[in-house]
Amino acid sequence: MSPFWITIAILALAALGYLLGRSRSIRLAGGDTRALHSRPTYHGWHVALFTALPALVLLALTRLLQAPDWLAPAALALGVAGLAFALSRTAPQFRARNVVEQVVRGILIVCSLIAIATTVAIVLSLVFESLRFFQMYPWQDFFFGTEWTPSFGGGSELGMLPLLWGTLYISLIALLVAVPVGLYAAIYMSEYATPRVRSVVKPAIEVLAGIPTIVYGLFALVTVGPLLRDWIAQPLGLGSSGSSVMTAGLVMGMMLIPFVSSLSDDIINAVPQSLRDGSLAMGSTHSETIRQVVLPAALPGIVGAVLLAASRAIGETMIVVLGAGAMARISPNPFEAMTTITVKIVGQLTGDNDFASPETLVAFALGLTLFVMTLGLNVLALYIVRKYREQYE
Amino acid sequence: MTDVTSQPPRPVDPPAAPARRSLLIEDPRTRRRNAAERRFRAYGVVAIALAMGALVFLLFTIFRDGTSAFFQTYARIPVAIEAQVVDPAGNRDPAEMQKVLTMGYGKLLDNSLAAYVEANGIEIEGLDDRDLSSFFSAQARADLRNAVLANPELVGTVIETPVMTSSRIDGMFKGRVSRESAAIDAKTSVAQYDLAMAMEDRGDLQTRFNWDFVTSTDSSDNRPEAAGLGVAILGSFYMMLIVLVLSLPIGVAASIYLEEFAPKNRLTDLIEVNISNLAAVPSIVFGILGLAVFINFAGLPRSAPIVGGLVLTLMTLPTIIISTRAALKAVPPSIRDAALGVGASRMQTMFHHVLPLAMPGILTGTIIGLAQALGETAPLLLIGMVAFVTTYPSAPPEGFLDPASALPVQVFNWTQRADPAFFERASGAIIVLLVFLLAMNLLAITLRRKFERRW
Amino acid sequence: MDDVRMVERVVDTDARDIKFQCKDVQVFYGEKHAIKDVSVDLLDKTVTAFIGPSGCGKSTFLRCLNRMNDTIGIARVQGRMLLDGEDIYDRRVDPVQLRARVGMVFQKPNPFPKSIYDNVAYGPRIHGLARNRAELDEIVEKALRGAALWNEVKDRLGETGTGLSGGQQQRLCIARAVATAPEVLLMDEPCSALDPIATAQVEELIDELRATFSVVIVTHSMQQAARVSQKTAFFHLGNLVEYGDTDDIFTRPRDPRTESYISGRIG
Amino acid sequence: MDDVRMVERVVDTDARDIKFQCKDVQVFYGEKHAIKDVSVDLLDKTVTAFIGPSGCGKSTFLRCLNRMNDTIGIARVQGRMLLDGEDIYDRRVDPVQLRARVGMVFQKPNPFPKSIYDNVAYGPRIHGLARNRAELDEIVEKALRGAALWNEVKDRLGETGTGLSGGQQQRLCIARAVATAPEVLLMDEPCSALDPIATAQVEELIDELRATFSVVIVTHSMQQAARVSQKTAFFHLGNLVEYGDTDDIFTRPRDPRTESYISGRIG
Amino acid sequence: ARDQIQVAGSSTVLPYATIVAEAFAENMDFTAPVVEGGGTGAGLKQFCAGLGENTIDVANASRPIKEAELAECRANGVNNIMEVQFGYDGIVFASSINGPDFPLTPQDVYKALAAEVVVDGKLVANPAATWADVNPALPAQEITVYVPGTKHGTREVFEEKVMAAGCETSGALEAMTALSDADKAEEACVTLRTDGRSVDIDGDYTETLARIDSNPNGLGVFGLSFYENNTDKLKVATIDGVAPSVETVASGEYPVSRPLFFYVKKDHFGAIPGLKEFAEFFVADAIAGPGGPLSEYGLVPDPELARVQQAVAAETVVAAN
Ligand SMILES: Nc1ncnc2c1ncn2[C@@H]1O[C@H](COP(=O)(O)OP(=O)(O)OP(=O)(O)O)[C@@H](O)[C@H]1O
Ligand SMILES: Nc1ncnc2c1ncn2[C@@H]1O[C@H](COP(=O)(O)OP(=O)(O)OP(=O)(O)O)[C@@H](O)[C@H]1O
Ligand SMILES: [Mg+2]
Ligand SMILES: [Mg+2]
Repeated sequence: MSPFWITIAILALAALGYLLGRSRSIRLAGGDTRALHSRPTYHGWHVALFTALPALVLLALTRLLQAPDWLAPAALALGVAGLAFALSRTAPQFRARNVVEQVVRGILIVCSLIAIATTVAIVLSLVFESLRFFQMYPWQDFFFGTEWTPSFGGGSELGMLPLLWGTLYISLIALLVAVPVGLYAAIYMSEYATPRVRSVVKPAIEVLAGIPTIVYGLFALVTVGPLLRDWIAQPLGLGSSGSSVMTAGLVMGMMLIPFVSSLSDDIINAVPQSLRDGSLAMGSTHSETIRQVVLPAALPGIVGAVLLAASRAIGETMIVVLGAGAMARISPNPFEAMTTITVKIVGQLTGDNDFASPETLVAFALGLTLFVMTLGLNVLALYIVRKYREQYE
Repeated sequence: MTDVTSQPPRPVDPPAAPARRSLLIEDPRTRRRNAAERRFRAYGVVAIALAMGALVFLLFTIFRDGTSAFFQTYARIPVAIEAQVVDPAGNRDPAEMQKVLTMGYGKLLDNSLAAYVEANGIEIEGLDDRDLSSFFSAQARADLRNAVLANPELVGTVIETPVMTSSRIDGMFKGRVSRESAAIDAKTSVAQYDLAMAMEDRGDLQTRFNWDFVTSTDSSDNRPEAAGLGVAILGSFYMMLIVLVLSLPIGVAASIYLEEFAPKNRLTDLIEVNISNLAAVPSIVFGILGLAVFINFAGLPRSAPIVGGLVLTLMTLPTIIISTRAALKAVPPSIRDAALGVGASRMQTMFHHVLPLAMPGILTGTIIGLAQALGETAPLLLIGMVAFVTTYPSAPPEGFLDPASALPVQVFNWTQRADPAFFERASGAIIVLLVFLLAMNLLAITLRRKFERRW
Repeated sequence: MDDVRMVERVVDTDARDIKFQCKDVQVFYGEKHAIKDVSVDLLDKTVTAFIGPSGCGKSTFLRCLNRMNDTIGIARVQGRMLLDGEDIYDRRVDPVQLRARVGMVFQKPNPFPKSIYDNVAYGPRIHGLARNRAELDEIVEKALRGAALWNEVKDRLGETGTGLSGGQQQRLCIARAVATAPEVLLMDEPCSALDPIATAQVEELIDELRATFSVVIVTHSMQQAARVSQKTAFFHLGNLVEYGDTDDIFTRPRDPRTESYISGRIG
Repeated sequence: MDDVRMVERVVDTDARDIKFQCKDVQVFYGEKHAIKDVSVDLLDKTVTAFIGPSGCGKSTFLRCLNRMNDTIGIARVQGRMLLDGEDIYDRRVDPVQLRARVGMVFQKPNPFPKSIYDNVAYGPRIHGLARNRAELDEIVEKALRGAALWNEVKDRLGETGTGLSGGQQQRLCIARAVATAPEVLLMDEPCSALDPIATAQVEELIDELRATFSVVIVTHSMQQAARVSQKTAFFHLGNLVEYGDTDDIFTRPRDPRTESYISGRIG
Repeated sequence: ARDQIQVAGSSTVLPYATIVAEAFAENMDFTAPVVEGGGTGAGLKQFCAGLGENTIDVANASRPIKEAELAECRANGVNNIMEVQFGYDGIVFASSINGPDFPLTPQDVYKALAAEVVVDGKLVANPAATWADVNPALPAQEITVYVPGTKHGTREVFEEKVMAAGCETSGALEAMTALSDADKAEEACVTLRTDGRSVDIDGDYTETLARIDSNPNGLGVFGLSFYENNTDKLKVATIDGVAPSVETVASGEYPVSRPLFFYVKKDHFGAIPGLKEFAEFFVADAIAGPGGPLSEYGLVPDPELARVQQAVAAETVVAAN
């Protein structure tokens, strides 16, 4: 039997266990479920969980550790044993609810640990290669270098500051587009628009998040870039580059609109009506109510949405490659081509360079640096939210 | 609004009766405030208009460039299966016949076309062998070969079957190739153009809807006209299945724990920050992770949807967790009190009351997270899914382990190819991807509308 | 127990202007007909009490008076309501201006999740009632004193309003409404969560306000109605059963329903 | 106005068991010391009234009795509270089970945004109090009748509970709490938004419940306290000033603070 | 067990590899190979990660494997590697079809794109603004050149065969060596200007093409095959008077080209069905020879293809040193 079918079998067994546990508890209570400590459903779940969980864990382990094949059916046996054990425990005074809730709680904890495990794994998968990089390339030059000129023959300058600058610059512009537009769109949808309009507009805007970034990239390259160059940059004498921080930022901002708008819309919608009523009854206009009562109450959620958008901005590649170019440069002029850390991570990892050379390994160091930096940014955001959070009711 | 206005304040002490003011006449302050209100509202309209405008524009370009990918031009001419070409040994032995490669079948088509031209009395200046041999798609040869090998009876007969034309011929009927561009195009010629037009006049060239674009597999740079999305759609479907089944429950479970059950201390703060930080990790780093953990450590195969699905799950989790937590936070505490007050456990409070109220936010997170996962290429790069795959993965569960590509991968690959015909295909693939996205989100969007309420 | 602090106030109704003139008002919540054909004239510089069994439509009618029903999607209002002779449901009327003139205290206290100070200062700020911080401080203090809350919160003005006790929240909402200095103040059971002393203070405040404004108060306490109001309206199942001088209503009710409600009184 | 329906009930305190034994209870909200050193024994099959000025800590103390304060992050509870001799703050105690036995009606009505029926049926459902739908229907009807809401909502049980009037919501919450059949029922100003008739009905319900359960009720109405309770506790600034038989408290208060609160009574 | 061949590596080789894979699957009784791009470095990294089903069988490369990479391979037990050079890729300069002709020399390109040039015995920032500034024979058009980014192998070839060559022939190398030392001078030869006249392209040739579309003054660096597929949009520049074509590159007349390779794990022969057949099929005359589908697509066939075929048949591995 393949692991898949064993899984199915275990799940079927668990379903059976649910029915058995349920009916057994009802029978033990003599048909009067009020005599039970916990509802029959909980007794059912208790049996189902004890059937499925250990068996599935064992199965996963055998699969992961590439244990001999006969161990897989053993999981099924364990499932049967669990079922028998749980059934035998079923009794009217058995605290099935508490047991089930403990198990569920355990599952919840495991789920939140996945996030931690992911982080650990990411750090681990970055840190060794980064160390190798720093053995080949001085860290001072990496962190404080203002030149980014990798070359095949070695002797590259791999200073990250130009990339950092580009990252911050482009993300900033993207957020300057996405946050106001997204927030105003969210406000309009949740506060002004009729339900009909909202139910159409909201999913429509969400489509923006689903359009592959390459489409945005091409849009930046083919449409926005030349437009900005011909109508703004050149007349103002700010350069004649077709790709620029501005192009990438604008287009990326467009993509990020739904991140801000949809999430904020939900949060704004969750602010209790009584707060709005309170403000409106004081003779404040709708917009005053929104600005001074609704938005502050929705702040934590909105900050979360903006952070998510910022995160996407930092992690985006395609739009930057096509919209902002690949030139690592520090310049205040938004109409010049620049590039970001993420682009260079992808670039250096997928290029033709020797994979053991600092030119490739620098990608890992960049990844790690970015990770640490965004961590700092998030700590700051958490602090801000804590400070200004307004808990309603 | 701490602004202190020039307007004399109404006396407050003692509250003297204010002068009668008409409700129908705005006083200056109200006028100003109402103007601000209108501006604010206008900003909202403008914001929505901007977003919708961007959407409409993008969709317009996508559909403009991509619709033609769903159509394909075929020729209908008699094809003689000449025995000396396909069966040089002359013994109809399939093993022997197999030695004739697809390239060899080109001759059949060339000869048939030449015969057709002659039979119909088409006279075109400068029509040479190259024009004839590049008239049909390389795929047509392969199809022919497969047909002959499957049915050796055909050898020596003349069959009439739709023959796929090459991308340039196809392009002539989609406005991509004109007589002028044909003149300077190394891959076609004016003579070929005239021939195609002559054939069309006779009704022997037809452009029709091309289901193969949706169902067939990718093809190499030499035959853009044959490239299809079948494998990519399956691959994306398998991956999204995994992502949905894993990321939604895990994400919601993690959020519930962190928001409702976890003690509030340094550790949980750390976890919280950590999760938002994961959202900022460039997606390719998840690819690095997937390669290390799922392929090198867990021993799962390369290019397999299961690995892609797992990586995308990890990538989607932060989005879902962040939005779910925000939604949980927004549920008023009084609801929780009410449930706890009648003796519901925290778990029951959570699942019976708070979660349903947080559902819109959770679904939004899911919609956005899945949209992002569906369109992502970079993390698939390192786990081998940005690949040229020409065999369909089998049905689940084995199919999860078979090589497959994905829709965004196909878009990404096709936009990089040299033949301009692939650009049209890439846009077509985006249309399919959007349809896929909408289909995937339809349930979530309807559900969300059901759950939305104010309290 | 002697708990009736009935002050005989000389009320000269005819000398007063009509502030609110309501004619054939109907309110529907979707299908539900919540207010049926109510016509009533509310006088200026008068406290009017709305009494009636729970669910009879008092709050609904009150919310019509400053168009707060606009915020309930399914609510529909018909009929004419004139404030100083102007139809408040006229298309040209700006509900914002209306609500600035017709303030409201809600049945469920709904303080903003802001500091106590900001809660009270909210109205004066948006209406620009204070020229500077000192004036604003003064307004806030006065409003809080009026609502009998000053002593309890004067040391914690910066704390959030939602961390107050139920009764404190209610008084905060009263202070918030008073600070805006409206012409008409609608109060939906403003004393329901207050102890007797605080209630007395709020009633005093109402009495003070009456000098310049009109006040409409919903209450379930017949005693309170008798104490503070000059006019009383009795609602029943969406109908305005009886409206008249408070004394008359309580001593000589004309309608049998009023009679039975009053006589069945307990609270 | 004769509004005192004072029924003389023969109360034999000693014969009753102690239900709740509270010893040196302290509650802090962050820095704020909200309950100071309160010791009190609440009796079984008795209605105990908590009275005191707004903000004195009545709700806070009430919420301690079923550990609802656990949900307020900054609240800390110290001291011992024994329910039938068992410390409810013991680590081994499951607050869920505790709350199933000690039900609560909150000061601000907080119906679930679900149908009226589901609001009431929720408790019985999770506690498995009904074997089938018919039984559940019966429980719901009985609870709604008890809370004097049945007639108003019997035709709209499927409508959402948040669309009710303030008083209706309050009664819904009472019905919801009663339907769970707790041993102790904590009611935080259950009649504050109710008209006299509904109040009378709820008081009747409380009296009924007393036969089997103990009830703790917070009220600002001295009359109500006098009418329904056998024991009264007077809180002031976080202190339990006086606790004793209701008659004694109202007729022979020992503490001057009680005295002055009682005599200053109005509402 | 895996029954399809896994190929990864250079994106320049990718199109050829897919053509081969497709034909291979069509004509042989093996499952279609899975072909990935990802870059030479990434391909070789996976190639050298070890033996077994979870590693790839064939790595495509647009440059020979480096010593360090070989060492890593060996360290991971990947010892028997076959190196197959199957053809060349020509690198061309092309501009918008509507623009003027560009008869370039490496010297012109060098003078147009070098970051610093020697003027009157002194190093100064490159002052050239139009091609006519560089060489009066060229059109007076703004200099904008789209050059592959530093991650591309093409960049290396461009630097070596165009910039360095131009630097030398123009005499700038000599002049700069005189100013500083030889190493610095060589580096200066291949350093491109950063004032926006030379634009790095991190994407692929389609991006370069799109940029020329949106800026008709631009000149782009392309692979020969890419140009051949887009002759209706691009006009190719001659180098030293030679127009690039499969023939001129094969004969060596056209100077800018690079060899293409793939590497095969001999140890996977037998374990992965069809691996050896695939390698042989790749370099078969019918595929990689002149007139075959690869050259039809733009590959310059290796003039010594016969020798390569023999080496593949004999399973010759890269010598260990
Ligand atoms: N969540 C909280 N955070 C901080 N302080 C609080 C909180 N809840 C109540 N308090 C304070 O604790 C004190 C007691 O509050 P409590 O709600 O127990 O009063 P109460 O006796 O119920 O008053 P009321 O009759 O007005 O409801 C008050 O001063 C109040 O401001
Ligand atoms: N938002 C709403 N949706 C539907 N019905 C409503 C809504 N609000 C109130 N109702 C109904 O309208 C009727 C009148 O409600 P209203 O709130 O005006 O009563 P009330 O007189 O204020 O009662 P109470 O003294 O209990 O506050 C009630 O039957 C109530 O159920
Ligand atoms: Mg009401
Ligand atoms: Mg209270």
